Amino acid sequence: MASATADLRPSASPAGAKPLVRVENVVKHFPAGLGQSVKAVDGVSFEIREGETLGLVGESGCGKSTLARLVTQLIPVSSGNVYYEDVELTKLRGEKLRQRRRQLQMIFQDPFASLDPRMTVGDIIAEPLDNFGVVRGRSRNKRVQELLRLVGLNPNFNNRYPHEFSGGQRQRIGIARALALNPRLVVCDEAISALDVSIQAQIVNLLEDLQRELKLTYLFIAHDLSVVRHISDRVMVMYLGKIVEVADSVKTYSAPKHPYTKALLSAIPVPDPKIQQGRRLVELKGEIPSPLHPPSGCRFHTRCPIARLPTPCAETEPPLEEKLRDHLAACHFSSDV
Amino acid sequence: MPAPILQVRDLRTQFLTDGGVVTAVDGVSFDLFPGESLGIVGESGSGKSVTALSLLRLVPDPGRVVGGKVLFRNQDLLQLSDDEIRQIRGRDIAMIFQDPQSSLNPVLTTGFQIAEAMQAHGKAKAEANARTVELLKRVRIPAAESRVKDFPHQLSGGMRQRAMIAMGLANAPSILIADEPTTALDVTVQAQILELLGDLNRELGAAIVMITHNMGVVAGLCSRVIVMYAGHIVEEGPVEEIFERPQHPYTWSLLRSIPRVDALRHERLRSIEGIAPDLLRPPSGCRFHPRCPFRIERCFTDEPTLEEVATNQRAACWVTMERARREMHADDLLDIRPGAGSGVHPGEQI
Amino acid sequence: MLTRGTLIYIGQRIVLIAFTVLAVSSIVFLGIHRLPGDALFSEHLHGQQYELLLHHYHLDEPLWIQYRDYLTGVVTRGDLGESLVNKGVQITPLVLRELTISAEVGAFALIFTIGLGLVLGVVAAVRQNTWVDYVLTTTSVIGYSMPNFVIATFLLLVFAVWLGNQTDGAFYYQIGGGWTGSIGQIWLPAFALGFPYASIVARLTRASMLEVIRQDYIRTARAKGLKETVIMVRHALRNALIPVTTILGPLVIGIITGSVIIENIFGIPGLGKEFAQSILNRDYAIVIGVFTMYAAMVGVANLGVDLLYVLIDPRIRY
Amino acid sequence: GGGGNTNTGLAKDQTYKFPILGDFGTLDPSMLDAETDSEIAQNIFNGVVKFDNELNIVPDIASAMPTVSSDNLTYTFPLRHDVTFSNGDKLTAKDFIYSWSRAAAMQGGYSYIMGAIKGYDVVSQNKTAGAALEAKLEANDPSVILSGLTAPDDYTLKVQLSAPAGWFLSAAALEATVMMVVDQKAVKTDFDNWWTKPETLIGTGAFKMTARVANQSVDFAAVPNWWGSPKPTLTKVHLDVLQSASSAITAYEQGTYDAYGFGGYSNAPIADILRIQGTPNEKDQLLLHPKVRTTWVSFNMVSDSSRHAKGPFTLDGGQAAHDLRLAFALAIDKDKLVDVVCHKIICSAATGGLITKGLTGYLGDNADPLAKFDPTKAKSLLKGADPTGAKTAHLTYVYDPNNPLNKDVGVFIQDQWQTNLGVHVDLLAVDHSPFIKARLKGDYVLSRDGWQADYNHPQDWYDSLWGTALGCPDANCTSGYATKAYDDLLKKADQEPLEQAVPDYQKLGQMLIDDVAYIPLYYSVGAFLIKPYAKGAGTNNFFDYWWNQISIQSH
Amino acid sequence: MATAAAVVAREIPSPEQASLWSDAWRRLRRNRMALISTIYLVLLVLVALLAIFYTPYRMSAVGIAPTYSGPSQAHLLGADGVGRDVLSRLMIGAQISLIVGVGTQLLVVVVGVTVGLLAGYYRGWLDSVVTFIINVFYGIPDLLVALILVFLLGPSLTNIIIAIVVTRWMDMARMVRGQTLSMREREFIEAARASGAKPVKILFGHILPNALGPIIVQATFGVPAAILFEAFLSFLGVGIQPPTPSWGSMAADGIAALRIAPHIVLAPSIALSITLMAFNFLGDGLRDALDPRSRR
Ligand SMILES: Nc1ncnc2c1ncn2[C@@H]1O[C@H](COP(=O)(O)OP(=O)(O)OP(=O)(O)O)[C@@H](O)[C@H]1O
Ligand SMILES: Nc1ncnc2c1ncn2[C@@H]1O[C@H](COP(=O)(O)OP(=O)(O)OP(=O)(O)O)[C@@H](O)[C@H]1O
Ligand SMILES: [Mg+2]
Ligand SMILES: [Mg+2]
Repeated sequence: MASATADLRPSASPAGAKPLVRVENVVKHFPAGLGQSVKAVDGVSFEIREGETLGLVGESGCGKSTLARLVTQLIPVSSGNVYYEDVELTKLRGEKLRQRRRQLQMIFQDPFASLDPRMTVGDIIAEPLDNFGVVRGRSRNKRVQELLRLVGLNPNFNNRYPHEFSGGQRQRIGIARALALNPRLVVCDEAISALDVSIQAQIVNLLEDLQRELKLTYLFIAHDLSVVRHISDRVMVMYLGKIVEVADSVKTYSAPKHPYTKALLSAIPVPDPKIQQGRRLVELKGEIPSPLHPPSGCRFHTRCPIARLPTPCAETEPPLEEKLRDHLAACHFSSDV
Repeated sequence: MPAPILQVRDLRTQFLTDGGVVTAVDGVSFDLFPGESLGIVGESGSGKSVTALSLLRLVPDPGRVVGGKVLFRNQDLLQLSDDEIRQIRGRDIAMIFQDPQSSLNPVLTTGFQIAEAMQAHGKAKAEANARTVELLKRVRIPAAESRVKDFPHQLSGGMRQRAMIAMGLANAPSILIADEPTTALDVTVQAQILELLGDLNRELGAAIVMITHNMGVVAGLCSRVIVMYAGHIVEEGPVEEIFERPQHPYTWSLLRSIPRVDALRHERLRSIEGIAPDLLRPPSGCRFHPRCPFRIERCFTDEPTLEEVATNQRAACWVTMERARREMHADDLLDIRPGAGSGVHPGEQI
Repeated sequence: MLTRGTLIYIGQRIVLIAFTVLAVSSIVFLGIHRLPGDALFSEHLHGQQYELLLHHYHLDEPLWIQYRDYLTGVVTRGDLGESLVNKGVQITPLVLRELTISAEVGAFALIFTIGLGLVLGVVAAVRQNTWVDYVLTTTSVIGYSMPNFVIATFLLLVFAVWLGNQTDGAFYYQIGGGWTGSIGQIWLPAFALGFPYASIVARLTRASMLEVIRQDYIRTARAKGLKETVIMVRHALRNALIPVTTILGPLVIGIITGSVIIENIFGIPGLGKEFAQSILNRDYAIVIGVFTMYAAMVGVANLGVDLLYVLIDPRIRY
Repeated sequence: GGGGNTNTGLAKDQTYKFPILGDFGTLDPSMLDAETDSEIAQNIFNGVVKFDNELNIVPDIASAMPTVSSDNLTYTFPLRHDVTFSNGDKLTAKDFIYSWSRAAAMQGGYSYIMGAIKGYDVVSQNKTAGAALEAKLEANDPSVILSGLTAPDDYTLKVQLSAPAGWFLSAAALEATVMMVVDQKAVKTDFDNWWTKPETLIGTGAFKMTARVANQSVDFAAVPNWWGSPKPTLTKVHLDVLQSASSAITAYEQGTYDAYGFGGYSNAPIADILRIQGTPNEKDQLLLHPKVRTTWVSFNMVSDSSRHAKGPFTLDGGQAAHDLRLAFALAIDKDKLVDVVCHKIICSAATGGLITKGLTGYLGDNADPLAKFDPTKAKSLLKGADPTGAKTAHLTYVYDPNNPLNKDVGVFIQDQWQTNLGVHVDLLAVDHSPFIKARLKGDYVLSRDGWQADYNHPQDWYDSLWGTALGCPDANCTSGYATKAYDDLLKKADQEPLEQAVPDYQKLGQMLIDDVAYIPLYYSVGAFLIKPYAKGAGTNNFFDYWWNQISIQSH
Repeated sequence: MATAAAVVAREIPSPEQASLWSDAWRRLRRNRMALISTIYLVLLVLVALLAIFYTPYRMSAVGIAPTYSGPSQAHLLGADGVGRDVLSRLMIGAQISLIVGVGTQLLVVVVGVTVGLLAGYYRGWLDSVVTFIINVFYGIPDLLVALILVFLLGPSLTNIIIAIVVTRWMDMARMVRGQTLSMREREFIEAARASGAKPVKILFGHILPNALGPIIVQATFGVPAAILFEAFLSFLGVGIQPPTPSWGSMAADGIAALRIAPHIVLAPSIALSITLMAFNFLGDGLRDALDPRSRR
């Protein structure tokens, strides 16, 4: 199966934008006892272009966070390669990898769990600086205050502890930490999912502002499709460890080429009674299968409303291929969607 | 309009915490009509769940309902004896909760837990068991006959929530209170559950109280909506009116801070700055005033009451959006930091 | 409930127990045989005469041969060897007989511990923050802060000395007296053994009940309109038992350990007394034998706990 | 002690019950070496002669006292014709040859008391054991048969000694040890463990074992038509193995037992003795009887390559060391010791030398100057011998804690040295077996020491504790004390008949005193409890009275 | 609009927030039993310190009072079986108990925390080995192992401490391992790794400070356990060498005379029980005060 996707690199890149990160056929299997393994990410290839925001959506457990950790090399790949500007991250170890991390930072989901409760805000934000010995003493403090201001917090907060802050403020602290080393890529793993609606918007706006100001590249992970659509240039949809669709976000949302994307979109409630009460749900059969035993062929075939069984959907894995210009999908019958 | 089936008047619920008294629900009044589906929305901590729990006197320690009336069929539920309220629970008013995983007892089979709800209200065991299978079929659980014997951990999240709904419907209650029944679920599953609830509401005629913070959910399912903020009801009205013409600045801001799949992309979101108030020390006057773009002097000191702002629509605001649009050009407002509309920027706050 | 996985698990556990027992007895064997034949020594016996006696016990062989022979004996015949001090006394039957005596007291202590602990724990939890709760929780801290030998001494003092006339001071052990014998025979030793652990069980049960009572499914049960007693017994207690079960392993260890002292104080000729005695007598053969026995008992108890989990908690499948 | 009202009749149930505090180690006479074992075994086995209750040597299986040749080398014992084993086997002189040779070959703890018999040096070299040894014995293999033993006829036993030994008869009378007679037929069935089972534990004694549960209880029954006298009145003797002295005493007080302290467990806790003395209806049942046990402190007196202890007390330290030893001896208030530790009940001050009062060889009350308490002199001696205190720094007194008294004594003398000499001595408890072993290797500078007489002959003391013959200074010798004068005089004394030898032995005692070889502490007193109706139960300095003398009066 | 213009900016006062530790301290002080216990333990420490310089009588002085004599003016707690002053010995016994209790826990913390951190963080074979050893240890009665150990090593204060540490380290190790395992999955640890922290910094800069609360609680509960161990060993006669008294050995010495002089047993038994109780109450208080679940 792996070979089917091996040479499939998204070729659709807008003119001039060179890939910052290239992920090639990456696989991550977690051992799950009794010789079984969770196929969390199972042969995934894509690229993140410099300056863009790449959205990643999918249901819980489809492998989004795992992919994020693979891109930042917080966990090693089982196989496949991750390139950062032609440097093969997957080959780096120890200190070399650590140094490379300066350019790849993460913002985490849980604003309560992602800050060390025993450290002051100043120390949290300065931790990356300390780890790389970037600045010391007075200039360290200045940098911390600068970062605090950058994310919209009072610069005098640096001596306080995280528990004194609300969720949104904590998330800002997390963002400040991620920005401390002037990274180029920031991976936001569900960075807004735990926040209240009213706060979500603050953070989304902040992220957009920062991107503009600092020329950041984002890999933006969320299960809330509306937010992803709002913030992303391109959107990538994952299902059970595989990418099923990648395209410009407008295209993906207006004319999805994969039945799963379509179902997902139809399920999002629109906050407008006139529209929402008339919408039709694309009902998916059954439950999401276990990543321990993913279905054969197209992984989605067990729930797909348009699958033709058994051939080809249950037997042949559809490659992720360009269905329209710059619009990739992995479906045998994408034209039926 | 028929007579309301449930009338809540000036409900007040407090928690005695280490730090002091938290009035989580502070003078909430509303009516629920037979067969309708009422949405309660609001940010986390605004008192939605506590309101729901207060109705059935299920508020956990150290909380207690300190005032008000909950009139159900002309009896005040807050005055009933423990045994009498027990008779109402699950039979006349049923509740389902947010996390189906933790809301089901892990060591008892799902079927048993559903049947138990019926047995508690006098159904014979055999009959209850038979109806359990029926109910599971009704909530569209496949192979219901064999699923009865499954333990909760053997079901998926969606199925568990279906089972919870089945349990809620077991005694054909006249009111079903659903406290964020879909928050813990994936979108696709959430949509299915919502559809199921909508169908059941239509078919069974039970009134549904839908608690959620997702505006989309309200839009899809409810006919009427209550917006809560910091223990108060700030706005109430038919769902179309609220979405079309919100009158409270909070409702208005909330609706405009949500990115929509059907809206233009890269339109800047309008966030509500600041954070929800600490209920230990609620702000004076209107509780929303520290975050409100349209506040006026009066908001700092006087607490607004719920006033009729349109037919069937009431809001608690000294300004209201109608006036804000008129006087402060609200729709042109891009910078909605607090006080932006009034040209006032308070200092940073935590 | 015994799925294939569970059976495999039990098999693995038994192997682990066997291994532990083996490892433990080996370590004790090797550790102790540093000083071969100390037990045999006396004023009159030394020099060559002593060598001959060493030979009788094969204590003059290289350690690994002794060890091999010992293991062979244990594994093939369940033979723990012969006492060094009481010559000609076979250890296996001796230890088995003493085990039955200890087990009688131990079983009483165990039943008492669990029963009392559970009842008190549940009561304290249900009456949380009332004076009942305060009294019970405070008593339980006192309970497990009292070393069992202190409890035993107090009991002796009260029942044998101060109330000596009423109780006839009858605190010596009568063989075959059983639970109908003198109160010093079973009741008081069992109390002294069990009380500290009953306190721990009570505490654990209380904490666990409180935890469970806060759970969402208890709220669900209330919302269903179930009676409070049904909620407590059917929904709360069973879940609360899951963490309480964990203590059973340590409990058995505690009762075994406690018996070493309690049997001494009450003069019960059980395994614990034997252990203490043979350590002081340097009767290593018995020390090793008793210890092996203990390790096996603890292993079996822990296995029992694991199986109990399966019964109580359907989520657990090994 | 032992039974008040003699005028009442016999009780119906003639079962005598008493507790012991530990199971016996062995009942095989050849291996037996503990008092606790011999107190039981003496009722099962007999020798040619025995000590009577008053400690006179009288014939046992012998029909009369032996004739002794003029060179004191040949003892001829005429044997009774009516002696049978409990299984009915007739006893002949051959049984003695077998039993003694077997014991000599097995080299149990007491085998050395046969050391005077011709051929012992050969047999004691035997290396075979178990069934192999039995085979050799059966084949009359000279390597395992004492050549000094002959049986001119079935009822005459002739014993030839290799050198005169005035103590030989005393050794032969020693109850329940190597010179008791065993039944070859029974022994053969299980050479090492025949004594563990009632069926094969066969002796000539008045009682035989009927049941035994190890570490729990033992039962004995009178042998019907027993050959000796007095004929047993008791029909049964029941022993429970109890776990502690206190519970045994309680049980006795509750009426479960007829006696306490027998079977070698006469060291009752002082607290219980005090309590019983304060209980009016019980205090008459308390029998306190001196036991032939002396406790003293030993110094390490030799420093050489094989003795590790060294220390400031060695003989080669000359006068200074002598003075130090004397200072340490005089600094202990023995009367206070007896008062504080023993309440003047369970021991008495050892003022007459090492040999316990009441035994032949006792020097006489207050004859031992080392027993004096003279802190002033002690202090000045110390000052002279160790002016800087360097020699007496870091000393350790070692004791075995198995007898609770030892700890109290240790604590006491430590305090005495501290108070009266200003010397701090550490205490170290070492368990009994390793303690004995290390002590005999000369590992301790200061240690608890003691001896319990086996039989009433000074040789039992002077041969077993000091001198080159024993192995001193390097083997089997606590103090390492051995001088030429001592060796010579001991050799001479051992060969003399008793009357002649006693003054020589006393001179040996004086030598030890002059050299300050020990610090005398106390003589032990045994404590027993006997119900008034247990007639005939009692004890002498050495052993409990035989069970065949006991009867239960109706009560 | 006119009405709105009158508004003045006002800062909303931020609620005063205490730091985690002072918060815990405040909670601890409110726990009456914990407070009383702390006071008792402080007094006990003072008594133990005082005993270095002063005891009413020399604790090893024998025969200074009639043996077995009960409490009197001169000897407040009476005399023991060789006429020593029980009170003086009790004071020295307090020293021993505290040394054993605190000493072992210091070692246990060092060993347990190191092993637990390393096993929990690096997992793999190291963790397997550690878990296996811990499991084996859990399968055997620890006190009896300690008993055998002391017996083999010879009875002395050091050896007792060693024996207790050998048999008790795994509670701490297991707890720290568990904390580490769960914490290394927490996002702030991942965040630290993402921001380039080295393992040493993660272990000692992040995980350890966060596990400190449970470690302190566990150590506090470990102290009475160790004291109990020592008392147990001393009671069985393999404890500290006489004449140095330990509460356990004092009780054991007295038990033979229980019927004529119960004070000899009662004094150390009560002292021991109260001390253990105080540590347990303090532990309870600390746990309640430091338990992250009770905050929020
Ligand atoms: N460390 C791990 N060990 C074993 N399995 C893991 C591990 N991390 C993730 N998994 C499994 O891999 C699969 C993908 O997990 P992942 O966290 O990447 O999903 P996700 O898409 O981020 O889900 P969510 O939306 O819930 O965060 C899941 O089935 C998960 O159980
Ligand atoms: N057990 C409790 N102890 C103390 N305060 C509580 C407790 N439960 C709720 N509260 C308080 O009551 C307020 C309202 O809580 P409630 O659970 O009703 O919020 P909600 O609107 O349901 O929020 P969410 O969307 O998070 O469920 C909270 O701000 C909280 O401070
Ligand atoms: Mg994730
Ligand atoms: Mg809620």
